[in-house]
Amino acid sequence: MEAEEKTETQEKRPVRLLLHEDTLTALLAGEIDHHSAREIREAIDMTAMRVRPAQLVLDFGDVRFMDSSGVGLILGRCKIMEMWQGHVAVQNMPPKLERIVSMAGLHDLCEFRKVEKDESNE
Amino acid sequence: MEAEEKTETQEKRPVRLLLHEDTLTALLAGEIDHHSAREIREAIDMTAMRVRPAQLVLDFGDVRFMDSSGVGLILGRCKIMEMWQGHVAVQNMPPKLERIVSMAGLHDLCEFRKVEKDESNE
Amino acid sequence: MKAMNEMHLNFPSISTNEGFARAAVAAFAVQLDPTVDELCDLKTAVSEAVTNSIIHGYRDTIGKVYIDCKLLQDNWIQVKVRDHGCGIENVEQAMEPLYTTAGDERAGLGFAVMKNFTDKLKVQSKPGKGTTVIMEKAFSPRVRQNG
Amino acid sequence: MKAMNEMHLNFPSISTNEGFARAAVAAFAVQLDPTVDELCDLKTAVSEAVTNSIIHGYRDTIGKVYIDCKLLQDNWIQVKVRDHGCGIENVEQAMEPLYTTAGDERAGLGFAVMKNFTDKLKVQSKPGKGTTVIMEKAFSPRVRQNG
Ligand SMILES: Nc1ncnc2c1ncn2[C@@H]1O[C@H](COP(=O)(O)OP(=O)(O)O)[C@@H](O)[C@H]1O
Ligand SMILES: Nc1ncnc2c1ncn2[C@@H]1O[C@H](COP(=O)(O)OP(=O)(O)O)[C@@H](O)[C@H]1O
Repeated sequence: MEAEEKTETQEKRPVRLLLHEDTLTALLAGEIDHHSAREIREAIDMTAMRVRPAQLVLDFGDVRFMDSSGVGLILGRCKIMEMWQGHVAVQNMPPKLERIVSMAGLHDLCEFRKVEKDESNE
Repeated sequence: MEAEEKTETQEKRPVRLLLHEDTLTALLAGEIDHHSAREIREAIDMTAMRVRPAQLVLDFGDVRFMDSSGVGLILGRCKIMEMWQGHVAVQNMPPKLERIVSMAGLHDLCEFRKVEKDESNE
Repeated sequence: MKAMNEMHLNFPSISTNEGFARAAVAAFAVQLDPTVDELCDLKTAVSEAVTNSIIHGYRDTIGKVYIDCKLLQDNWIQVKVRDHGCGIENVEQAMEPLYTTAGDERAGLGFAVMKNFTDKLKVQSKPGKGTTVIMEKAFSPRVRQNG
Repeated sequence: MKAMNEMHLNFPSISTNEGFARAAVAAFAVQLDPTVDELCDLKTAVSEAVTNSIIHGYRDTIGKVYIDCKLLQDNWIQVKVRDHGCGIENVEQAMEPLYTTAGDERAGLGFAVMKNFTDKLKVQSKPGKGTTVIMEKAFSPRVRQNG
Protein backbone atom coordinates (compact mmCIF):
# COMPACT_ATOMS: atom_id res chain seq x y z
CA MET A 1 0.00 0.00 0.00
CA GLU A 2 2.82 2.39 0.74
CA ALA A 3 3.92 2.51 -2.86
CA GLU A 4 0.56 3.99 -3.82
CA GLU A 5 1.32 7.52 -2.70
CA LYS A 6 -0.08 9.40 -5.66
CA THR A 7 -3.78 10.03 -5.82
CA GLU A 8 -5.15 7.79 -8.55
CA THR A 9 -6.45 9.42 -11.69
CA GLN A 10 -6.51 6.30 -13.78
CA GLU A 11 -8.28 3.00 -13.63
CA LYS A 12 -7.35 0.28 -11.31
CA ARG A 13 -5.85 -2.69 -13.14
CA PRO A 14 -8.18 -3.93 -15.88
CA VAL A 15 -8.11 -7.52 -14.64
CA ARG A 16 -7.45 -9.41 -11.39
CA LEU A 17 -7.48 -13.20 -11.31
CA LEU A 18 -8.64 -15.43 -8.47
CA LEU A 19 -8.39 -19.23 -8.47
CA HIS A 20 -10.69 -21.13 -6.13
CA GLU A 21 -10.85 -24.93 -6.51
CA ASP A 22 -11.62 -25.49 -10.20
CA THR A 23 -13.01 -22.02 -10.82
CA LEU A 24 -10.93 -19.19 -12.25
CA THR A 25 -12.52 -15.79 -11.68
CA ALA A 26 -11.43 -12.73 -13.67
CA LEU A 27 -12.51 -9.47 -12.02
CA LEU A 28 -12.63 -6.91 -14.82
CA ALA A 29 -12.60 -3.18 -14.19
CA GLY A 30 -12.68 0.17 -16.00
CA GLU A 31 -13.15 0.53 -19.73
CA ILE A 32 -13.04 -2.49 -22.02
CA ASP A 33 -12.04 -1.64 -25.55
CA HIS A 34 -9.68 -3.14 -28.12
CA HIS A 35 -6.71 -1.65 -26.23
CA SER A 36 -7.52 -2.98 -22.76
CA ALA A 37 -9.04 -6.23 -24.07
CA ARG A 38 -5.61 -7.34 -25.22
CA GLU A 39 -4.11 -7.07 -21.74
CA ILE A 40 -7.13 -8.76 -20.18
CA ARG A 41 -7.11 -11.58 -22.73
CA GLU A 42 -3.42 -12.30 -22.29
CA ALA A 43 -3.67 -12.38 -18.50
CA ILE A 44 -6.67 -14.71 -18.50
CA ASP A 45 -5.40 -17.07 -21.19
CA MET A 46 -1.95 -17.46 -19.68
CA THR A 47 -3.43 -18.63 -16.39
CA ALA A 48 -6.32 -20.60 -17.91
CA MET A 49 -4.00 -22.57 -20.19
CA ARG A 50 -1.94 -23.56 -17.18
CA VAL A 51 -4.62 -24.45 -14.65
CA ARG A 52 -7.34 -25.61 -17.06
CA PRO A 53 -10.23 -24.62 -14.80
CA ALA A 54 -13.63 -26.29 -15.15
CA GLN A 55 -15.23 -22.86 -14.96
CA LEU A 56 -14.12 -19.40 -16.00
CA VAL A 57 -16.07 -16.58 -14.38
CA LEU A 58 -15.84 -13.18 -16.05
CA ASP A 59 -17.01 -10.56 -13.55
CA PHE A 60 -18.04 -7.25 -15.17
CA GLY A 61 -19.21 -5.62 -11.92
CA ASP A 62 -16.61 -2.84 -12.06
CA VAL A 63 -16.71 -2.27 -15.82
CA ARG A 64 -17.84 1.25 -16.67
CA PHE A 65 -17.59 1.11 -20.45
CA MET A 66 -17.46 -1.66 -23.01
CA ASP A 67 -17.60 -1.73 -26.79
CA SER A 68 -17.80 -4.75 -29.11
CA SER A 69 -14.22 -5.67 -28.16
CA GLY A 70 -15.72 -6.84 -24.87
CA VAL A 71 -18.08 -9.13 -26.78
CA GLY A 72 -15.08 -10.51 -28.68
CA LEU A 73 -13.34 -11.04 -25.37
CA ILE A 74 -16.21 -13.15 -24.05
CA LEU A 75 -16.61 -15.14 -27.27
CA GLY A 76 -12.87 -15.81 -27.42
CA ARG A 77 -12.84 -17.13 -23.83
CA CYS A 78 -15.80 -19.40 -24.62
CA LYS A 79 -13.74 -20.97 -27.42
CA ILE A 80 -10.72 -21.47 -25.17
CA MET A 81 -12.78 -23.06 -22.40
CA GLU A 82 -14.44 -25.42 -24.88
CA MET A 83 -11.04 -26.97 -25.57
CA TRP A 84 -11.15 -28.78 -22.22
CA GLN A 85 -14.91 -29.00 -21.86
CA GLY A 86 -14.95 -26.12 -19.37
CA HIS A 87 -17.56 -23.37 -19.40
CA VAL A 88 -17.80 -19.61 -19.08
CA ALA A 89 -20.08 -17.70 -16.71
CA VAL A 90 -20.59 -13.95 -17.15
CA GLN A 91 -21.18 -12.32 -13.79
CA ASN A 92 -22.59 -8.95 -12.68
CA MET A 93 -22.97 -7.41 -16.13
CA PRO A 94 -23.99 -3.77 -15.45
CA PRO A 95 -27.49 -2.95 -16.74
CA LYS A 96 -26.18 -0.26 -19.08
CA LEU A 97 -24.06 -2.83 -20.93
CA GLU A 98 -27.04 -5.14 -21.42
CA ARG A 99 -27.83 -3.60 -24.79
CA ILE A 100 -24.55 -4.53 -26.44
CA VAL A 101 -24.66 -7.95 -24.77
CA SER A 102 -28.08 -8.78 -26.16
CA MET A 103 -27.20 -7.38 -29.60
CA ALA A 104 -24.47 -10.01 -29.68
CA GLY A 105 -26.85 -12.78 -28.61
CA LEU A 106 -24.50 -13.68 -25.77
CA HIS A 107 -27.34 -14.86 -23.55
CA ASP A 108 -27.67 -17.97 -25.74
CA LEU A 109 -23.97 -18.74 -25.58
CA CYS A 110 -23.05 -18.52 -21.92
CA GLU A 111 -24.47 -18.42 -18.44
CA PHE A 112 -25.29 -14.97 -17.03
CA ARG A 113 -25.64 -14.40 -13.32
CA LYS A 114 -25.54 -11.86 -10.53
CA VAL A 115 -23.75 -12.40 -7.24
CA GLU A 116 -23.19 -10.21 -4.22
CA LYS A 117 -20.03 -8.10 -4.28
CA ASP A 118 -18.69 -9.70 -1.07
CA GLU A 119 -18.84 -13.22 -2.43
CA SER A 120 -17.08 -12.45 -5.65
CA ASN A 121 -14.24 -10.36 -4.23
CA GLU A 122 -11.88 -12.70 -2.38
CA MET B 1 -38.49 17.82 -9.45
CA GLU B 2 -40.65 15.98 -11.93
CA ALA B 3 -39.22 17.84 -14.85
CA GLU B 4 -35.78 16.45 -14.05
CA GLU B 5 -36.32 13.08 -15.65
CA LYS B 6 -33.05 12.74 -17.50
CA THR B 7 -30.01 11.56 -15.61
CA GLU B 8 -27.74 14.56 -15.23
CA THR B 9 -24.46 14.56 -17.10
CA GLN B 10 -23.75 18.22 -16.68
CA GLU B 11 -23.16 20.55 -13.80
CA LYS B 12 -25.84 21.84 -11.63
CA ARG B 13 -26.40 25.57 -12.13
CA PRO B 14 -23.19 27.54 -11.66
CA VAL B 15 -24.75 29.94 -9.15
CA ARG B 16 -27.63 29.99 -6.68
CA LEU B 17 -28.42 33.12 -4.67
CA LEU B 18 -29.75 33.31 -1.12
CA LEU B 19 -30.72 36.53 0.66
CA HIS B 20 -30.80 36.46 4.45
CA GLU B 21 -31.18 39.79 6.25
CA ASP B 22 -28.42 42.01 4.83
CA THR B 23 -26.31 39.14 3.59
CA LEU B 24 -26.43 37.91 -0.01
CA THR B 25 -24.90 34.45 -0.42
CA ALA B 26 -23.87 33.12 -3.83
CA LEU B 27 -23.44 29.34 -3.86
CA LEU B 28 -21.09 28.60 -6.74
CA ALA B 29 -20.76 25.17 -8.30
CA GLY B 30 -18.91 23.29 -11.01
CA GLU B 31 -16.15 24.77 -13.14
CA ILE B 32 -15.41 28.50 -13.00
CA ASP B 33 -13.77 29.77 -16.15
CA HIS B 34 -14.26 32.79 -18.38
CA HIS B 35 -17.37 31.19 -19.87
CA SER B 36 -19.20 30.39 -16.64
CA ALA B 37 -17.88 33.48 -14.80
CA ARG B 38 -19.98 35.67 -17.07
CA GLU B 39 -23.23 33.98 -16.08
CA ILE B 40 -22.26 33.99 -12.40
CA ARG B 41 -21.26 37.66 -12.49
CA GLU B 42 -24.45 38.77 -14.18
CA ALA B 43 -26.63 36.87 -11.73
CA ILE B 44 -24.84 38.20 -8.65
CA ASP B 45 -24.59 41.81 -9.84
CA MET B 46 -28.20 42.05 -10.88
CA THR B 47 -29.38 41.06 -7.44
CA ALA B 48 -26.64 42.90 -5.51
CA MET B 49 -27.34 46.18 -7.30
CA ARG B 50 -30.99 45.89 -6.31
CA VAL B 51 -30.73 44.79 -2.68
CA ARG B 52 -27.38 46.44 -1.82
CA PRO B 53 -26.42 43.87 0.81
CA ALA B 54 -23.97 44.77 3.59
CA GLN B 55 -22.21 41.49 2.96
CA LEU B 56 -21.72 39.35 -0.13
CA VAL B 57 -20.69 35.78 0.61
CA LEU B 58 -19.15 33.83 -2.26
CA ASP B 59 -19.30 30.13 -1.40
CA PHE B 60 -16.86 27.98 -3.41
CA GLY B 61 -17.66 24.73 -1.59
CA ASP B 62 -19.00 23.00 -4.70
CA VAL B 63 -16.47 24.41 -7.17
CA ARG B 64 -14.37 21.68 -8.76
CA PHE B 65 -12.23 23.77 -11.07
CA MET B 66 -11.28 27.43 -11.27
CA ASP B 67 -8.82 29.36 -13.38
CA SER B 68 -7.83 33.04 -13.07
CA SER B 69 -11.30 34.04 -14.28
CA GLY B 70 -12.47 33.05 -10.79
CA VAL B 71 -9.95 35.45 -9.31
CA GLY B 72 -11.29 38.19 -11.57
CA LEU B 73 -14.79 37.29 -10.44
CA ILE B 74 -13.87 37.81 -6.77
CA LEU B 75 -11.96 41.05 -7.43
CA GLY B 76 -14.81 42.43 -9.50
CA ARG B 77 -17.34 41.70 -6.73
CA CYS B 78 -15.06 43.41 -4.19
CA LYS B 79 -15.18 46.57 -6.31
CA ILE B 80 -18.96 46.45 -6.62
CA MET B 81 -19.45 45.96 -2.88
CA GLU B 82 -17.10 48.86 -2.08
CA MET B 83 -19.52 51.18 -3.84
CA TRP B 84 -21.91 50.95 -0.88
CA GLN B 85 -19.32 50.19 1.81
CA GLY B 86 -20.28 46.52 1.83
CA HIS B 87 -17.76 43.73 2.05
CA VAL B 88 -17.05 40.37 0.45
CA ALA B 89 -16.43 37.10 2.29
CA VAL B 90 -15.03 34.08 0.43
CA GLN B 91 -16.35 30.90 1.94
CA ASN B 92 -15.29 27.22 1.78
CA MET B 93 -12.56 27.61 -0.81
CA PRO B 94 -11.49 24.01 -1.63
CA PRO B 95 -7.87 23.27 -0.64
CA LYS B 96 -6.87 22.48 -4.20
CA LEU B 97 -7.84 26.00 -5.31
CA GLU B 98 -5.70 27.58 -2.56
CA ARG B 99 -2.71 27.85 -4.85
CA ILE B 100 -4.36 30.13 -7.39
CA VAL B 101 -5.99 32.12 -4.60
CA SER B 102 -2.70 32.83 -2.85
CA MET B 103 -0.95 33.59 -6.15
CA ALA B 104 -3.48 36.37 -6.56
CA GLY B 105 -2.91 37.66 -3.02
CA LEU B 106 -6.63 37.47 -2.37
CA HIS B 107 -6.11 36.75 1.33
CA ASP B 108 -5.10 40.39 1.84
CA LEU B 109 -8.15 41.70 0.02
CA CYS B 110 -11.09 39.85 1.48
CA GLU B 111 -12.16 37.69 4.37
CA PHE B 112 -11.75 33.93 3.95
CA ARG B 113 -13.68 31.49 6.08
CA LYS B 114 -14.97 27.96 6.38
CA VAL B 115 -18.49 27.09 7.49
CA GLU B 116 -20.34 23.83 7.79
CA LYS B 117 -22.33 22.75 4.75
CA ASP B 118 -25.61 22.73 6.66
CA GLU B 119 -25.33 26.33 7.74
CA SER B 120 -24.52 27.66 4.31
CA ASN B 121 -27.14 25.76 2.35
CA GLU B 122 -30.50 27.17 3.24
CA MET C 1 -27.34 22.47 -41.82
CA LYS C 2 -25.14 25.11 -40.25
CA ALA C 3 -22.90 23.89 -37.45
CA MET C 4 -23.29 25.79 -34.18
CA ASN C 5 -19.94 24.57 -32.98
CA GLU C 6 -17.36 22.15 -34.29
CA MET C 7 -14.04 20.55 -33.48
CA HIS C 8 -11.44 18.74 -35.50
CA LEU C 9 -9.07 16.23 -34.02
CA ASN C 10 -6.37 13.92 -35.29
CA PHE C 11 -3.95 11.45 -33.72
CA PRO C 12 -1.79 8.47 -34.73
CA SER C 13 -3.45 5.06 -34.98
CA ILE C 14 -2.20 3.63 -31.70
CA SER C 15 -4.63 1.81 -29.48
CA THR C 16 -4.19 4.01 -26.39
CA ASN C 17 -5.97 6.70 -28.42
CA GLU C 18 -9.23 4.73 -28.54
CA GLY C 19 -10.04 5.86 -25.01
CA PHE C 20 -8.82 9.39 -25.67
CA ALA C 21 -10.94 9.73 -28.81
CA ARG C 22 -14.21 8.76 -27.20
CA ALA C 23 -13.49 10.94 -24.14
CA ALA C 24 -12.74 13.94 -26.38
CA VAL C 25 -15.96 13.50 -28.37
CA ALA C 26 -17.90 13.11 -25.12
CA ALA C 27 -16.31 16.29 -23.70
CA PHE C 28 -17.49 18.13 -26.81
CA ALA C 29 -20.95 16.55 -26.85
CA VAL C 30 -21.82 17.55 -23.25
CA GLN C 31 -22.62 21.02 -24.61
CA LEU C 32 -25.84 19.50 -25.92
CA ASP C 33 -26.69 18.34 -22.40
CA PRO C 34 -27.18 14.65 -23.22
CA THR C 35 -28.21 12.09 -20.61
CA VAL C 36 -25.60 9.72 -19.24
CA ASP C 37 -27.04 6.95 -21.42
CA GLU C 38 -27.07 9.00 -24.60
CA LEU C 39 -23.49 10.04 -24.03
CA CYS C 40 -22.46 6.45 -23.36
CA ASP C 41 -24.11 5.31 -26.62
CA LEU C 42 -22.19 7.97 -28.56
CA LYS C 43 -18.92 7.00 -26.88
CA THR C 44 -19.50 3.36 -27.77
CA ALA C 45 -20.17 4.17 -31.43
CA VAL C 46 -17.09 6.42 -31.64
CA SER C 47 -14.99 3.73 -30.00
CA GLU C 48 -16.04 1.23 -32.68
CA ALA C 49 -15.25 3.56 -35.58
CA VAL C 50 -11.87 4.63 -34.18
CA THR C 51 -10.91 1.05 -33.35
CA ASN C 52 -11.76 0.00 -36.90
CA SER C 53 -9.50 2.68 -38.38
CA ILE C 54 -6.69 1.56 -36.08
CA ILE C 55 -6.93 -2.22 -36.45
CA HIS C 56 -8.46 -2.64 -39.92
CA GLY C 57 -7.67 0.58 -41.77
CA TYR C 58 -4.01 0.79 -40.81
CA ARG C 59 -3.55 -2.81 -39.61
CA ASP C 60 0.15 -3.15 -38.67
CA THR C 61 1.09 0.31 -39.90
CA ILE C 62 0.69 3.65 -38.17
CA GLY C 63 -1.40 6.31 -39.88
CA LYS C 64 -3.54 9.23 -38.84
CA VAL C 65 -7.11 9.02 -37.62
CA TYR C 66 -9.25 12.13 -38.10
CA ILE C 67 -12.36 13.08 -36.17
CA ASP C 68 -14.62 15.93 -37.26
CA CYS C 69 -17.40 16.76 -34.89
CA LYS C 70 -20.27 19.18 -35.44
CA LEU C 71 -23.16 20.33 -33.34
CA LEU C 72 -26.17 20.77 -35.61
CA GLN C 73 -29.57 22.28 -35.01
CA ASP C 74 -32.16 20.59 -32.78
CA ASN C 75 -29.68 18.80 -30.54
CA TRP C 76 -28.08 16.75 -33.32
CA ILE C 77 -24.41 15.90 -33.25
CA GLN C 78 -22.44 14.65 -36.23
CA VAL C 79 -19.22 12.69 -35.79
CA LYS C 80 -17.05 11.84 -38.78
CA VAL C 81 -14.23 9.31 -38.29
CA ARG C 82 -11.77 9.12 -41.19
CA ASP C 83 -8.66 7.18 -42.05
CA HIS C 84 -6.38 6.96 -45.08
CA GLY C 85 -5.98 3.24 -44.57
CA CYS C 86 -6.58 0.20 -46.74
CA GLY C 87 -10.27 0.87 -47.37
CA ILE C 88 -13.08 -1.68 -47.67
CA GLU C 89 -13.74 -3.71 -50.85
CA ASN C 90 -17.38 -4.48 -50.10
CA VAL C 91 -18.96 -2.05 -47.67
CA GLU C 92 -22.33 -3.79 -47.64
CA GLN C 93 -20.80 -7.09 -46.65
CA ALA C 94 -18.54 -5.43 -44.06
CA MET C 95 -21.58 -3.88 -42.40
CA GLU C 96 -23.34 -7.20 -41.90
CA PRO C 97 -23.49 -8.19 -38.22
CA LEU C 98 -20.92 -10.84 -37.28
CA TYR C 99 -18.88 -10.29 -40.46
CA THR C 100 -15.23 -9.77 -39.62
CA THR C 101 -11.92 -10.24 -41.39
CA ALA C 102 -9.97 -10.14 -38.16
CA GLY C 103 -10.33 -13.56 -36.57
CA ASP C 104 -11.50 -14.90 -33.26
CA GLU C 105 -11.15 -11.89 -31.00
CA ARG C 106 -13.34 -9.56 -33.09
CA ALA C 107 -17.07 -10.03 -32.81
CA GLY C 108 -17.87 -8.48 -36.18
CA LEU C 109 -20.27 -6.13 -34.44
CA GLY C 110 -18.55 -2.78 -34.89
CA PHE C 111 -20.83 -1.47 -37.64
CA ALA C 112 -23.89 -3.02 -35.99
CA VAL C 113 -23.12 -1.11 -32.80
CA MET C 114 -22.54 2.14 -34.70
CA LYS C 115 -25.89 1.69 -36.40
CA ASN C 116 -27.74 0.74 -33.23
CA PHE C 117 -26.23 3.36 -30.96
CA THR C 118 -26.68 6.36 -33.26
CA ASP C 119 -29.53 7.67 -35.42
CA LYS C 120 -27.79 7.87 -38.81
CA LEU C 121 -24.82 6.00 -40.20
CA LYS C 122 -23.06 6.48 -43.53
CA VAL C 123 -19.92 4.63 -44.60
CA GLN C 124 -17.79 5.75 -47.51
CA SER C 125 -14.76 3.71 -48.49
CA LYS C 126 -12.35 3.26 -51.37
CA PRO C 127 -9.89 0.35 -51.41
CA GLY C 128 -6.38 1.72 -51.10
CA LYS C 129 -7.67 5.20 -50.22
CA GLY C 130 -9.36 4.93 -46.87
CA THR C 131 -12.64 4.94 -45.03
CA THR C 132 -14.98 7.60 -43.68
CA VAL C 133 -17.73 6.83 -41.21
CA ILE C 134 -20.33 9.52 -40.61
CA MET C 135 -22.59 9.11 -37.61
CA GLU C 136 -25.35 11.42 -36.45
CA LYS C 137 -27.22 11.28 -33.19
CA ALA C 138 -30.05 13.35 -31.73
CA PHE C 139 -30.08 13.99 -28.01
CA SER C 140 -33.50 14.34 -26.43
CA PRO C 141 -34.38 17.90 -25.42
CA ARG C 142 -34.11 18.23 -21.67
CA VAL C 143 -36.84 19.77 -19.61
CA ARG C 144 -35.05 22.17 -17.31
CA GLN C 145 -35.74 22.45 -13.63
CA ASN C 146 -36.31 25.99 -12.47
CA GLY C 147 -35.40 25.54 -8.81
CA MET D 1 12.74 14.80 -28.51
CA LYS D 2 10.62 12.26 -30.31
CA ALA D 3 6.94 12.31 -29.44
CA MET D 4 5.57 8.98 -28.23
CA ASN D 5 2.06 10.08 -29.00
CA GLU D 6 0.44 13.27 -30.14
CA MET D 7 -2.88 14.87 -30.92
CA HIS D 8 -3.97 17.93 -32.82
CA LEU D 9 -7.18 19.75 -32.15
CA ASN D 10 -8.87 22.88 -33.40
CA PHE D 11 -12.16 24.62 -32.74
CA PRO D 12 -13.76 28.05 -33.16
CA SER D 13 -13.04 30.71 -30.52
CA ILE D 14 -16.32 30.49 -28.64
CA SER D 15 -16.24 30.39 -24.89
CA THR D 16 -18.05 27.06 -24.44
CA ASN D 17 -14.92 25.49 -25.91
CA GLU D 18 -12.77 26.54 -22.94
CA GLY D 19 -14.12 23.64 -20.92
CA PHE D 20 -13.94 21.25 -23.87
CA ALA D 21 -10.32 22.16 -24.59
CA ARG D 22 -9.04 21.49 -21.08
CA ALA D 23 -11.06 18.26 -20.85
CA ALA D 24 -9.63 17.03 -24.16
CA VAL D 25 -6.06 17.78 -23.11
CA ALA D 26 -6.68 16.05 -19.78
CA ALA D 27 -8.13 12.99 -21.55
CA PHE D 28 -4.95 12.81 -23.60
CA ALA D 29 -2.62 13.44 -20.65
CA VAL D 30 -4.00 10.60 -18.50
CA GLN D 31 -1.87 8.23 -20.57
CA LEU D 32 1.09 9.51 -18.56
CA ASP D 33 -0.69 8.50 -15.36
CA PRO D 34 -0.56 11.90 -13.65
CA THR D 35 -1.89 12.52 -10.15
CA VAL D 36 -5.21 14.33 -9.76
CA ASP D 37 -3.32 17.46 -8.72
CA GLU D 38 -0.89 17.36 -11.64
CA LEU D 39 -3.75 16.93 -14.07
CA CYS D 40 -5.67 19.80 -12.49
CA ASP D 41 -2.63 22.09 -12.80
CA LEU D 42 -2.33 21.24 -16.49
CA LYS D 43 -6.04 21.85 -17.06
CA THR D 44 -5.77 25.24 -15.37
CA ALA D 45 -2.82 26.29 -17.53
CA VAL D 46 -4.56 25.14 -20.71
CA SER D 47 -7.71 26.96 -19.69
CA GLU D 48 -5.74 30.22 -19.34
CA ALA D 49 -4.07 29.90 -22.74
CA VAL D 50 -7.28 28.98 -24.57
CA THR D 51 -9.24 31.74 -22.85
CA ASN D 52 -6.57 34.26 -23.89
CA SER D 53 -6.83 33.22 -27.54
CA ILE D 54 -10.60 33.55 -27.37
CA ILE D 55 -10.94 36.84 -25.51
CA HIS D 56 -7.70 38.65 -26.39
CA GLY D 57 -6.49 37.06 -29.62
CA TYR D 58 -9.81 37.13 -31.44
CA ARG D 59 -11.63 39.62 -29.20
CA ASP D 60 -15.06 40.19 -30.78
CA THR D 61 -14.34 38.10 -33.86
CA ILE D 62 -14.45 34.34 -34.29
CA GLY D 63 -11.28 32.57 -35.35
CA LYS D 64 -9.74 29.15 -34.88
CA VAL D 65 -7.85 28.02 -31.82
CA TYR D 66 -5.31 25.23 -32.36
CA ILE D 67 -3.99 22.83 -29.75
CA ASP D 68 -1.02 20.55 -30.45
CA CYS D 69 -0.25 18.08 -27.74
CA LYS D 70 2.76 15.76 -27.50
CA LEU D 71 3.87 13.14 -25.03
CA LEU D 72 7.63 13.32 -24.74
CA GLN D 73 10.16 11.08 -23.02
CA ASP D 74 10.38 10.84 -19.23
CA ASN D 75 6.74 11.69 -18.54
CA TRP D 76 6.85 15.14 -20.13
CA ILE D 77 3.88 16.57 -21.95
CA GLN D 78 3.98 19.51 -24.31
CA VAL D 79 0.88 21.58 -25.05
CA LYS D 80 0.93 24.25 -27.73
CA VAL D 81 -2.00 26.67 -27.92
CA ARG D 82 -2.07 28.82 -31.08
CA ASP D 83 -4.26 31.51 -32.54
CA HIS D 84 -4.15 33.68 -35.64
CA GLY D 85 -5.50 36.61 -33.70
CA CYS D 86 -4.30 40.15 -33.06
CA GLY D 87 -1.00 39.16 -31.45
CA ILE D 88 0.82 40.88 -28.58
CA GLU D 89 2.89 44.07 -29.02
CA ASN D 90 5.03 43.62 -25.93
CA VAL D 91 5.18 40.02 -24.73
CA GLU D 92 7.37 40.77 -21.72
CA GLN D 93 4.92 43.34 -20.40
CA ALA D 94 1.93 41.09 -21.14
CA MET D 95 3.49 38.33 -19.05
CA GLU D 96 3.86 40.51 -15.95
CA PRO D 97 1.48 39.43 -13.18
CA LEU D 98 -1.58 41.68 -12.86
CA TYR D 99 -1.03 43.24 -16.29
CA THR D 100 -4.21 43.12 -18.34
CA THR D 101 -5.68 45.08 -21.22
CA ALA D 102 -9.14 43.74 -20.58
CA GLY D 103 -10.54 45.71 -17.67
CA ASP D 104 -12.02 44.91 -14.30
CA GLU D 105 -13.08 41.32 -14.73
CA ARG D 106 -9.67 39.99 -15.79
CA ALA D 107 -7.12 39.50 -13.03
CA GLY D 108 -4.10 39.76 -15.33
CA LEU D 109 -2.90 36.42 -13.98
CA GLY D 110 -3.24 34.19 -17.04
CA PHE D 111 0.44 34.04 -17.91
CA ALA D 112 1.43 33.89 -14.24
CA VAL D 113 -0.77 30.81 -13.80
CA MET D 114 0.61 29.18 -16.96
CA LYS D 115 4.14 29.75 -15.63
CA ASN D 116 3.36 28.56 -12.12
CA PHE D 117 1.31 25.51 -13.06
CA THR D 118 3.69 24.08 -15.68
CA ASP D 119 7.45 23.51 -15.84
CA LYS D 120 8.30 25.43 -19.03
CA LEU D 121 6.54 28.30 -20.77
CA LYS D 122 7.39 29.95 -24.06
CA VAL D 123 5.31 32.66 -25.71
CA GLN D 124 5.74 33.66 -29.34
CA SER D 125 3.65 36.45 -30.77
CA LYS D 126 3.55 38.78 -33.75
CA PRO D 127 1.15 41.73 -33.84
CA GLY D 128 -1.42 41.13 -36.56
CA LYS D 129 -0.30 37.52 -37.00
CA GLY D 130 -1.18 35.69 -33.83
CA THR D 131 0.14 34.10 -30.68
CA THR D 132 1.60 30.71 -29.79
CA VAL D 133 1.97 29.55 -26.20
CA ILE D 134 4.11 26.46 -25.61
CA MET D 135 3.86 24.82 -22.20
CA GLU D 136 5.68 21.74 -20.98
CA LYS D 137 5.03 19.82 -17.81
CA ALA D 138 6.67 16.77 -16.23
CA PHE D 139 4.50 14.33 -14.33
CA SER D 140 6.17 12.53 -11.45
CA PRO D 141 6.90 8.87 -12.14
CA ARG D 142 4.43 6.75 -10.25
CA VAL D 143 5.51 3.88 -8.08
CA ARG D 144 3.24 1.03 -9.03
CA GLN D 145 1.51 -1.19 -6.55
CA ASN D 146 1.93 -4.87 -7.24
CA GLY D 147 -1.17 -6.14 -5.43
N1 LIG E 1 -11.77 1.64 -41.25
C1 LIG E 1 -11.74 0.44 -41.88
N2 LIG E 1 -10.78 0.17 -42.79
C2 LIG E 1 -10.72 -1.03 -43.41
N3 LIG E 1 -11.59 -2.04 -43.18
C3 LIG E 1 -12.56 -1.85 -42.28
C4 LIG E 1 -12.69 -0.61 -41.59
N4 LIG E 1 -13.75 -0.70 -40.76
C5 LIG E 1 -14.27 -1.93 -40.94
N5 LIG E 1 -13.56 -2.64 -41.85
C6 LIG E 1 -13.84 -4.02 -42.31
O1 LIG E 1 -15.18 -4.34 -41.97
C7 LIG E 1 -15.23 -5.53 -41.16
C8 LIG E 1 -16.37 -5.48 -40.19
O2 LIG E 1 -16.18 -4.42 -39.26
P1 LIG E 1 -16.94 -4.43 -37.88
O3 LIG E 1 -18.40 -4.61 -38.10
O4 LIG E 1 -16.52 -3.20 -37.14
O5 LIG E 1 -16.42 -5.72 -37.11
P2 LIG E 1 -14.99 -6.05 -36.48
O6 LIG E 1 -14.27 -4.76 -36.17
O7 LIG E 1 -15.30 -6.81 -35.24
O8 LIG E 1 -14.24 -6.86 -37.49
C9 LIG E 1 -13.86 -5.59 -40.52
O9 LIG E 1 -13.51 -6.88 -40.11
C10 LIG E 1 -12.97 -5.06 -41.64
O10 LIG E 1 -12.69 -6.06 -42.59
N1 LIG F 1 -3.53 35.08 -27.29
C1 LIG F 1 -3.41 36.42 -27.06
N2 LIG F 1 -3.61 37.30 -28.07
C2 LIG F 1 -3.51 38.64 -27.87
N3 LIG F 1 -3.19 39.18 -26.66
C3 LIG F 1 -2.98 38.38 -25.63
C4 LIG F 1 -3.07 36.96 -25.77
N4 LIG F 1 -2.81 36.41 -24.56
C5 LIG F 1 -2.56 37.43 -23.72
N5 LIG F 1 -2.65 38.62 -24.34
C6 LIG F 1 -2.42 39.95 -23.74
O1 LIG F 1 -1.69 39.78 -22.53
C7 LIG F 1 -2.41 40.34 -21.43
C8 LIG F 1 -2.13 39.58 -20.16
O2 LIG F 1 -2.66 38.27 -20.28
P1 LIG F 1 -2.95 37.41 -18.97
O3 LIG F 1 -1.72 37.38 -18.09
O4 LIG F 1 -3.46 36.10 -19.39
O5 LIG F 1 -4.07 38.22 -18.17
P2 LIG F 1 -5.62 38.45 -18.53
O6 LIG F 1 -6.09 37.36 -19.44
O7 LIG F 1 -6.30 38.40 -17.21
O8 LIG F 1 -5.70 39.78 -19.18
C9 LIG F 1 -3.85 40.35 -21.86
O9 LIG F 1 -4.62 41.29 -21.17
C10 LIG F 1 -3.72 40.65 -23.36
O10 LIG F 1 -3.53 42.03 -23.59
